[in-house]
Amino acid sequence: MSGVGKVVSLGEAVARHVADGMTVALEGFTHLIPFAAAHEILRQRRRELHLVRMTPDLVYDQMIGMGCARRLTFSWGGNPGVGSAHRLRDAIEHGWPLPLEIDEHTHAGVAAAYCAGAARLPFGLLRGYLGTDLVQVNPRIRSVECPYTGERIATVPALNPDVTFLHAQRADRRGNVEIVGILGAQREAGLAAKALVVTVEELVDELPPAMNGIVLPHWVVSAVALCPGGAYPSYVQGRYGRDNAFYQRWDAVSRDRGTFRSWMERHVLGAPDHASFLASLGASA
Amino acid sequence: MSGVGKVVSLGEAVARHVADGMTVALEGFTHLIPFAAAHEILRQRRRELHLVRMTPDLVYDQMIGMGCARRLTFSWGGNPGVGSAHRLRDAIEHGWPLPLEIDEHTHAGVAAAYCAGAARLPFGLLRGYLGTDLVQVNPRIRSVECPYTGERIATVPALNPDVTFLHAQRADRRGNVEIVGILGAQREAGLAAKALVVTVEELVDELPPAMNGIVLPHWVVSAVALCPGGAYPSYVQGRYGRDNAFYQRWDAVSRDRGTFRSWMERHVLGAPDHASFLASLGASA
Amino acid sequence: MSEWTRDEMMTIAAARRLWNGCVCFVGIGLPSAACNLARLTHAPDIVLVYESGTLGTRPDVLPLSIGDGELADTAACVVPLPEIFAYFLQAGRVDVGFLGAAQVDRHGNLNSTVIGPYDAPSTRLPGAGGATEIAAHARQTFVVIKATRRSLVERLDFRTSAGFLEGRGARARTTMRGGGPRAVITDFGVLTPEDGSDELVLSELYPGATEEEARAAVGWPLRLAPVIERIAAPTPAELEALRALHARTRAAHAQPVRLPLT
Amino acid sequence: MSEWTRDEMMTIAAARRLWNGCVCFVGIGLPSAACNLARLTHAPDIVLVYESGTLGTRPDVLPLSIGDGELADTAACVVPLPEIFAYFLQAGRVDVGFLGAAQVDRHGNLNSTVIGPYDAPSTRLPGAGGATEIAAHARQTFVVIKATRRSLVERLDFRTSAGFLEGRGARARTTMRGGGPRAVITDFGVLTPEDGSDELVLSELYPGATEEEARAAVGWPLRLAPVIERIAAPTPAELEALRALHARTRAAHAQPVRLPLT
Repeated sequence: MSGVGKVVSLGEAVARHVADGMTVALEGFTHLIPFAAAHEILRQRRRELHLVRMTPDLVYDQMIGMGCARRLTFSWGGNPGVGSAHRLRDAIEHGWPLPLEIDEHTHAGVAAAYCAGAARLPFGLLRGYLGTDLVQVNPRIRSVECPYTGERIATVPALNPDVTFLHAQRADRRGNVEIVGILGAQREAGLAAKALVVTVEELVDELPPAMNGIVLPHWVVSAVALCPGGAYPSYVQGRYGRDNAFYQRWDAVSRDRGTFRSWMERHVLGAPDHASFLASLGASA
Repeated sequence: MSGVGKVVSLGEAVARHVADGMTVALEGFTHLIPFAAAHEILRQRRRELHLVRMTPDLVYDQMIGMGCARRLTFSWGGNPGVGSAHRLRDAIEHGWPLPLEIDEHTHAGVAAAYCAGAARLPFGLLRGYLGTDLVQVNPRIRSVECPYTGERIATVPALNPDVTFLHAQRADRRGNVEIVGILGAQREAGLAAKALVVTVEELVDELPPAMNGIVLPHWVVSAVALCPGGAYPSYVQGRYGRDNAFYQRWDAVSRDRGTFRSWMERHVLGAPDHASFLASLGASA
Repeated sequence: MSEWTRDEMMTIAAARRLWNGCVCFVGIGLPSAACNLARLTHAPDIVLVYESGTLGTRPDVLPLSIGDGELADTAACVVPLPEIFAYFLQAGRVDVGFLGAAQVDRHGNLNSTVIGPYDAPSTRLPGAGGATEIAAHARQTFVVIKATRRSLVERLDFRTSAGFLEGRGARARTTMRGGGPRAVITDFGVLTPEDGSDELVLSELYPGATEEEARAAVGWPLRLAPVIERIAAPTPAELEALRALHARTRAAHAQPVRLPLT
Repeated sequence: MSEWTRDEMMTIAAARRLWNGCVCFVGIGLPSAACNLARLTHAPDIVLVYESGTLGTRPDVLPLSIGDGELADTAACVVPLPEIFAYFLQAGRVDVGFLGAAQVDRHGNLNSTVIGPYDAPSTRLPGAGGATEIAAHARQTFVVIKATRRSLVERLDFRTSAGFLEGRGARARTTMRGGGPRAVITDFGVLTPEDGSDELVLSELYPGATEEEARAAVGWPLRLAPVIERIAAPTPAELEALRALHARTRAAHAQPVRLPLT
């Protein structure tokens, strides 16, 4: 398992690792959200995906609004600091453009499910879901009895996506990936997946020893794609900031089905790649 | 909970946080083993302790040989790279100087128990203890049935020491602690404890923001004591190396009850503090 | 500086309840403003924890999202999100959690999931996020909400997070470790739980606010505490610190983002 | 350089079984020497993982302990020990695990816990450490042991780690993910499990070793594989690399430690 062939184009990585009907996670908690990967999945017209993400914010608003998802596992779905995720709401409230099954959790529950997945345990434990109606509406939230105290502890089934997409600062030619800054549950989501694809701002020949820094070692990474700006409009610690104005503008773009579709057609589907997407926004976003 | 009063002498920290009969963990996996703290516990003649540590190597060989433990929770007890922990063996094989109850696990099991303790869950889960007689001799190793797959998964009861001692590179005056290098399960052992005491090589006014570095924030730390060389003969990344020759010499020192006792009387009990202990070795170790 | 808005009063009322050294699990919006205002005024050693994993952060401007880079830059350290929930929140290491909601009931239970039936919602809300476990495990919580009869309701459409459940000690009989809501901070004043019944009663009013206004904004028959405290108006120092914080934040968020490419 | 010891032959025989790019969970002593020898000769891209949490480490000298500073300095990164066991070993991300033991039985089960009864041992050994889970979850394991009738035994005093249990597919019927021991590397040659019975049989001999020597050193009636391979003697390049590694290690470990104080 040397690094030969691990560094590919994003188009190739998506073509190789995403098939219709798969369970796909795009992680990154506010920071390092893999927008470029999401757009490439849309360009390749994948359908019937089971999308997994703690916070299906703009990135899944776009994917769900374009009709590529049949199911969503999540814990919080909105536009952070702004308001509603309108396309997510439209799918749940009105089934537009397609009905969306939901598997709804809390942050702590999804985190425990990713951790269980990364450890290849069949379920995760937490003192969670206490006093909430979520346990009534989601039959996947269950419990076990503690074999020492008799206390009932909540359980969630492990999450093991077919493929997880992450974005990171740097990778080297062998496929080692370096991450700096807010991590969310992205390491766990990556380690839980059957395949892990990472887009990065920069490729270097060899990453230095990181001591206690965050590295995904090459032998857990399936593919690396160079994709500068790949987290935009979210941000990359030390590289570029979050485009808060974009998040605010998204409220108006996404509120109306037609406006949303035109925007996506023009900026995402109409662009051959992420660089073109970014260029198209420079003119008109 | 400001830092006032958190920085104390090691003698004061031990007097304040260790009482006879307590469950005490000294963690550090080869790296950052809190020898100075162990010696201070011996100087203060604590008795009937339940000692917890993944690898009761020289540090617990000394404590057990001096008769301060009634029970030991552990997963590997030897002199790493050298051979037996003779005092531990003598206690188990011959009850000298006192009989020792043992609660024996695997590394993965103790790790899961510390993690459960840190999360204040009553038990930890692992796909472990498979095909081993440990489950026959340790009734605390049990199992639960996965509520999704029906598979039986091993459990360990959470470890929540009354006090955990750690050693680290630096702390600041408020009690924030910085750790660099091999971590073992020391963070989890520290977070699992009711009180956390950390000896450090250096005190600084204020630690800089650490981004993804390892910090124990001041509000989880009960006391910090300045103790240069406090991990000797183990090591401190970036400060001093492991005294492998000491570990090799320990084999002869510890093999005989009398030789061991004289050595401890002279170098540990006969020294008022860790600096004197180190000085005494300079002359004769 | 002597004029102030009810929004400012809410933020300041929330900030005043925080003490120096307390560990706060901070949400975005008003709670973030209140916690940072407390840090910049009477509680310089307050510890701010955001669910994105930033421990002990000291941002100069307010984050728009819960994971802005400023939070990481100024944090004592950044830990993975699963650890924040397991080792810090669930472990009982958080003194105060802030919660918002679309609906609160008379026992301080919260709905941030859905208006209407779960399977056929009239309005789908963002959902629980961290709220359910904050409500369960923070030693105490403060709820911040603009009061109307649609937000302070007789009956929740969905219970996302637990307050005192059905009241009369129901919460204390569960395995929840935290003490539940100690204050519901509204735009007229503050409701606090009554001992014994665990029912939210009116206990504090802002300057200029009235009991009648409070009753009109609450969807259940609101009862009064034996003594209604009159909250002091914002001080000039509080207003100045808060407005400067908001001004810095607006200026920072208006900065265009420079991408490496464009 | 043409003379060599059986110890050297064991190390080299172990090293040769490792391939470029394989992920090894390394123990201290001979396994560490074998893995690093492989890295310095035919397998430069071998990935070495030590249970102390060092991923992808490239030490210049052999560690005496499993957590020497050299391992951290040269690692791709260092992760907490619980993650090594949960996210890497248990998750099935380790290709080869090395195991030593005081006793091995004919189905490759291991004892590193106790000689004599558990409650009244004649010799207390260090215990399981990482071995039980390495034995269960590494895709394959190599056992390294000096052969005597007291180490290769008819019956273990205690089963610390699973090989093929009672044989005949017993292991495959458990929830263990790993394939079990693929080779027991001794100081006369190598035993490998026979298909079907899962019994260890003699399949490889070092130059100069004999079947009689092997039978004399094994505590059960040793059966022979259909073909006994004759292992090639160490090459000059292998010997040179191994001896240089040991010499560097001795020199490094003889360096006195300088404490900040003394």
